Amino acid sequence: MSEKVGVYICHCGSNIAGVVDVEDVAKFAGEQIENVAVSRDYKFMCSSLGQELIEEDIRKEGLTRVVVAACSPHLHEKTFRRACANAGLNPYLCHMTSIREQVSWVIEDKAVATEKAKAMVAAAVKRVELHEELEPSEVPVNPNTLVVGGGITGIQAAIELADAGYPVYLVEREPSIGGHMAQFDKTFPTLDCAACILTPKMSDVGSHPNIHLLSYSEVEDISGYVGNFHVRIRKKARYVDEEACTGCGICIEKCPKKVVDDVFEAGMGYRKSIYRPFPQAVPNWPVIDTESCTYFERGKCKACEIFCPTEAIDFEQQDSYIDIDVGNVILATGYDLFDARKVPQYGYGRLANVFTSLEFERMCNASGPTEGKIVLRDGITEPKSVAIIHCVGSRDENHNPYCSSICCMSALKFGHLVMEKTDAEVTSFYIDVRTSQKGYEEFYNRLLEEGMHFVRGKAAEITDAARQPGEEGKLIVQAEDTLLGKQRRVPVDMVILMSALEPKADAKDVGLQFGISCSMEGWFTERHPKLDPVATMTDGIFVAGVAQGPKDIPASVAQGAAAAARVQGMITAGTVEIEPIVATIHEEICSGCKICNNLCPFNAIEFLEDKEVSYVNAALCKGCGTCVAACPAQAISGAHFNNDQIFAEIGGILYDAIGGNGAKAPAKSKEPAPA
Amino acid sequence: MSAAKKGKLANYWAASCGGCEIAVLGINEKILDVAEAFDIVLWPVAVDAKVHSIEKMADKSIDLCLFNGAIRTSEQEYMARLLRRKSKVMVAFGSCAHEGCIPALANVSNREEIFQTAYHDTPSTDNPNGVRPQTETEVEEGKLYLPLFYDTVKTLDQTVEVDYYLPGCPPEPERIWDAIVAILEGKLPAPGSVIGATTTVCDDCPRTREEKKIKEFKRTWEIIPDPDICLLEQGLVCCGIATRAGCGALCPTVGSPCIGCYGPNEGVEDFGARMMTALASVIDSDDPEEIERIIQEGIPDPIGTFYRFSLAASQLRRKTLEGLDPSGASA
Amino acid sequence: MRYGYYPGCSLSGLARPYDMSTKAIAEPLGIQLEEVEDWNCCGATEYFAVNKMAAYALVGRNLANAAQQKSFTDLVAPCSACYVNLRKTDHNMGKYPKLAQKVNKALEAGDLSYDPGTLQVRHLIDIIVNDIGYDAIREKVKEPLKGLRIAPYYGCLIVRPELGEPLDDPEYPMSLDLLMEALGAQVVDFPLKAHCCGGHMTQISSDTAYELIRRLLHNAAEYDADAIVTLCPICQLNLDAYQSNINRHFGTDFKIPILFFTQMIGLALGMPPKSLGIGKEFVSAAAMLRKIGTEPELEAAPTGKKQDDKSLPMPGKREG
Amino acid sequence: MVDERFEPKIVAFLCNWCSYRAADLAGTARIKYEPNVRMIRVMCSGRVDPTFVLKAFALGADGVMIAGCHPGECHYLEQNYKAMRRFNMLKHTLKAMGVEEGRIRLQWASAAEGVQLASAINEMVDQVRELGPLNWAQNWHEDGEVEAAIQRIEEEHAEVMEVPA
Repeated sequence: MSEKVGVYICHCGSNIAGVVDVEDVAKFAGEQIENVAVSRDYKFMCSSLGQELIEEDIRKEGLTRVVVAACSPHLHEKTFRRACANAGLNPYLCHMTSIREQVSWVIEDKAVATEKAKAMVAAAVKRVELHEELEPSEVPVNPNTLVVGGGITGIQAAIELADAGYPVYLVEREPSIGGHMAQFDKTFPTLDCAACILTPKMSDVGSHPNIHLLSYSEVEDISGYVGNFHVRIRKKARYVDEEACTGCGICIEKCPKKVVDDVFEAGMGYRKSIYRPFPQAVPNWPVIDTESCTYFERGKCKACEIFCPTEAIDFEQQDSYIDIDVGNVILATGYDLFDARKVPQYGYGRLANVFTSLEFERMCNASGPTEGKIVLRDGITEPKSVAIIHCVGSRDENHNPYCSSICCMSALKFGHLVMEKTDAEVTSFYIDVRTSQKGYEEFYNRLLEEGMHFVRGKAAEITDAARQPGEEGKLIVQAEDTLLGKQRRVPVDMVILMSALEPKADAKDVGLQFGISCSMEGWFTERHPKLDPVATMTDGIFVAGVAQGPKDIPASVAQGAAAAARVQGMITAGTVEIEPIVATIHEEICSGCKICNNLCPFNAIEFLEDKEVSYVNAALCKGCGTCVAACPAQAISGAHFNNDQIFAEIGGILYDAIGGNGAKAPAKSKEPAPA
Repeated sequence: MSAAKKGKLANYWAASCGGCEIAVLGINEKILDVAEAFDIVLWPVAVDAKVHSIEKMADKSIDLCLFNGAIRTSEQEYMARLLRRKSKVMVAFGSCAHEGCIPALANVSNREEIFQTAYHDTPSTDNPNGVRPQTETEVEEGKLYLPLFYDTVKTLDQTVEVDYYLPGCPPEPERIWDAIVAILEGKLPAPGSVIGATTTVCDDCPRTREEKKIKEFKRTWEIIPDPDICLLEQGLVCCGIATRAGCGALCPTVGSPCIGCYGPNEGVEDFGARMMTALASVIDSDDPEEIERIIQEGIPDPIGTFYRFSLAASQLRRKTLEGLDPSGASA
Repeated sequence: MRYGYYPGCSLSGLARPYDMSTKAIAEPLGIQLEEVEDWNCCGATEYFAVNKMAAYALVGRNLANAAQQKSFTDLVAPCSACYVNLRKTDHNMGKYPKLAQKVNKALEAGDLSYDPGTLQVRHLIDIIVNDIGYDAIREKVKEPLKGLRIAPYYGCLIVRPELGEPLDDPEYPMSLDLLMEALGAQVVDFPLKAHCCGGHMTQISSDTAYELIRRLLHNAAEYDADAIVTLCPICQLNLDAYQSNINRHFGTDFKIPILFFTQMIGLALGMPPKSLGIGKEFVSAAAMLRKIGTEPELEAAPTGKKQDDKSLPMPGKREG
Repeated sequence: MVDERFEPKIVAFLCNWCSYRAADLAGTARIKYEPNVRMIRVMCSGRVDPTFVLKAFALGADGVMIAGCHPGECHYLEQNYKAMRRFNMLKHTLKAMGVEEGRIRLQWASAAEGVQLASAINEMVDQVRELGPLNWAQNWHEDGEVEAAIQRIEEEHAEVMEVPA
């Protein structure tokens, strides 16, 4: 049975009609392409009148297929599909071809443009004839949500959802939630105390009836699809019985072993082998670090166990696993700080008084290793001069090309804190000072007034090799002052390196685990950079905070809330439609060779051991078609992009190619048998 | 099997090794059943029948023609047309008729090169006068003719309309018998189809298969394969993944990778493309240089590897014709 | 391991000790050096600035000669300037076929030609630390340089990144540091390790050169270095021969011997100083030698923290 | 005809997420580029089956471009790597078939790279124009003597049959 195809050529005002002879194209389609029943051109196909034209033809002329030659399908495919559906035609029997973006806007010669438009219409007609009716499937959405990462972003997302009445599982790798923000002293530009605004939220999380907090835990495995994920979480052994522990802290006091705390104190302070990262930790049960614990090293000590009033210490504790079902996932896994040792000319790790920004945050923090005193590495001497180096590992072709976004403001904050707490002079070495948010530029002006010095130039070197009088015993920052056009050597007592924010070391693995992609650097990729910033290409997986790209606290909080809002929308809707553009394995053709099984990054292809064939789980399939193209037996077909459709499109697009073609070779009759 | 009225059967042998002609005898004593059901009007290897007797027959008077061999000369094309005209059912029998097979590997060359090699360059050739076959030769008695030798080997269906295909080099006796029974009982699939399975050799292969990752392609002489594991997983280019089942996985079962004689699976338009895409997909590297190295070192002869049996039936059919003006202006 | 050996003019002149010590340590380290036959000047730093084409051809002749010998694929140059020029010529001939053509055209006159990439041009330090390796050297040490405070000095040439992969970090190289540690010496932080030695500025603008040399000596003295160890004849010459000039010029009193790293290896392997050319230097290394001979007590490295020590922990150094 | 510039026909397979959007962007930005490339949208460069390319050549294309997201930026995580592997394999085979390397190109273009896509197209069109028409079907076109040769066989046989048995 031949199809009745309707072809509609849009003028798009003069956008298309100004270059393409639309009437000629419509005439060509109507007269020269087989099975075209109606062929029209119209001023604006996307207008309601244009849509009605299609609807009327479907009803009156009995069209079975529709081709719209207009703008890009990314703009109006939905519009015309809806028009078809309104007239009772399955929306997938409509096809758009982009004669504006690919023809009229990029070609100047009218005749050439018209020719190309004809070929594209021919291809569209050939293709649409082979389209199949498709129906999206609907699946229910589990109201539980998994939030990965207990920094400020994850906390915000979890609280938003929990307050709305939905259960949340918050998974945090470290023993306490709080993330980087918990390490900070003040926040810019308002200079609020970070702890004062964070800890109430943390205890909220700890006590919220809808939040199931899984600290010191990691996601081991995730399977399923939007609305229906199954997650296995590994709760690492704390060696402390959470039920029994009251959080009194006697064990920490009595523990005889002290080690450098590389995580929370950024290597600036010490902790015990049994510890909680900081006094306000949530949850406040301590953790035993088996790598340094004397008992785990030598088999004796047990001081903590001896002194624990509730017998909560359990040296035999093992990792445990928790299986949960959730409908959506929010990834708020945060960032790592760039290792400043990779810029050896700045001397970090070699020159004692070169600090990283995070070290300095800890130093400023009243509960930090120096109780908030700004001192040199000797722990006593107050610096008389401090240099702040911007863009360490950011905006640097050798390391990370991007701007870390928060460092300028942090540097200003540091400048303020140094001047507030000491009499030191502060000099900032910057490339550009970027203060683009509300109240930020004002803060910059404030620091200028407070007397912070600014040298526009990337520091070339930080050295203790004195050259001139006055440099002995100092750290000398050498930089070209690009405003003066002069080399400068600025001797200081202390240097703070504004290290770049980098994706978590395991970001790409996490991305792969959750089936979402990363940018080249390793930041999670959002569905659309402007219009869909927290969703990802994988339905049901959302990203928020710095894991998606460098950003400050207000932006992270906003993203956390935005992700939560998106999830709430999903939960409220109750069900979710799944695109029918998926792959299908025909089991009568499949011989189970297992070529395809490893190709799907979404794990949609299963091997059915009983039938010895592979099977595509349509709910997991994203429709990329890689397996379709890979199957050696051609046992896989891809809906809406099947071989016959694409072959037809190739044939159509080359309708005017010289030299004939294979299909027309003499007596070739290898067409597939009619069913 | 009832044979109220005896049918007529023709077998013919065009560009092929002759194995297909013999393969019919592989059905053993069942050949007697065939003889009971059919009058054999043509079978070059077994019956002394003449072409002119076929020419004299009425059109469509042969019930079944099993045509083996590809088409590479005008004489073969003449016979294909003749038998098509005389037969009710035309079966492309065996790989050569089906998709060109080994004879079609000549499509990497052309007439000129082949003649040069066959009549001049081979060490055993003694041809002091440089004689070459001519399509026309004047002798005293008049003109003598030889068939025209083509540049490009064709499949049967690129020459005449074909009703059914029986793949294999040669087709296995069981499959031949199945097809004959189907024809006799009138239980034929839709015209144009391949009579056979719709799965691939892997379906019959006893080896265990896992998900595939290939770091290196190996030649058969490089390893002694493990007897139980998929040959492809061991790096051997086994075409079983893309080859239609029907042989019973004879080669891989005994440790020799499938070379693809049963042709592509149902609906496939290009056998080589299926092999290329499947193999490339499971190369275990994301580094362009390493990928290039794996391919260059592992697949030194892509046409011979991917199109050993199907070059004539492939999308491109042949290697580019050297010496031919690519603009086609000379044509 | 067999290597081609291109000594260059320095090693047969002012830097004789470098040549002597290189040859002396070659055998115990299992290095066979085959001198390039009929080698000529490498063009040093000036010729490339004067006449590029001729300079390339000049170096090309050395490469062609070396390649003809065929008994080695790696060509070793102990002098940093030679190393850079040989490497640059090989590299650029490969990168710019037209240059290769011109060089080979010039070489035709001597019936020579060179196919870029035939030889791998390497610095001696590269061979020692990468082919032999720190561990192998550590095992061979008979007389560890215990107690010696060494300032490792690389100079500007060998770390230049423009010739493909640099052999060490251009900003803060570490190979010589680690080598000296392997010999048992105490390496002092020497932040100026890759700074300029003044090069041929001593001839052109002595004030400039003196200041550059002074910085290096001053920095090494600040760290109480017993010696500066170098791997470049020009660096050695400037710091050694001009040290008295510096003292006169600035009123300072530096007495820091400047030695080649090969000499230090030789000492650690237990060879007599004289066989390594020690004694030929302007600033005597006698005090330094005495220090290893008498084995003075080691300064206790600061370990553990005092009870009232408020100092903050140091971050670890970068590995490798 | 002789002086007329050869206008090659190039079929491009563009992935939905990056390269097709790059083409959209080139349009929105009104970047003019060679009209010779005709585009077919697929969801991912990983969908491009070598058969598509072979078929395009067989049906008269002079060149084929496959465009996808940059490695590491695939919207389907890593499927463009599979496209890359297949491309290399296909290129290897096409070379053996005698199809010039310049007739097939794998182009990475992010959704923001309209300019890059347009210039890649221009570059490829120039290159293919230089190579001239491919006209692949011409390769299996026998040189016109076929019918005459068959005719001769028929005549010969007819003569033989006239001889009484």
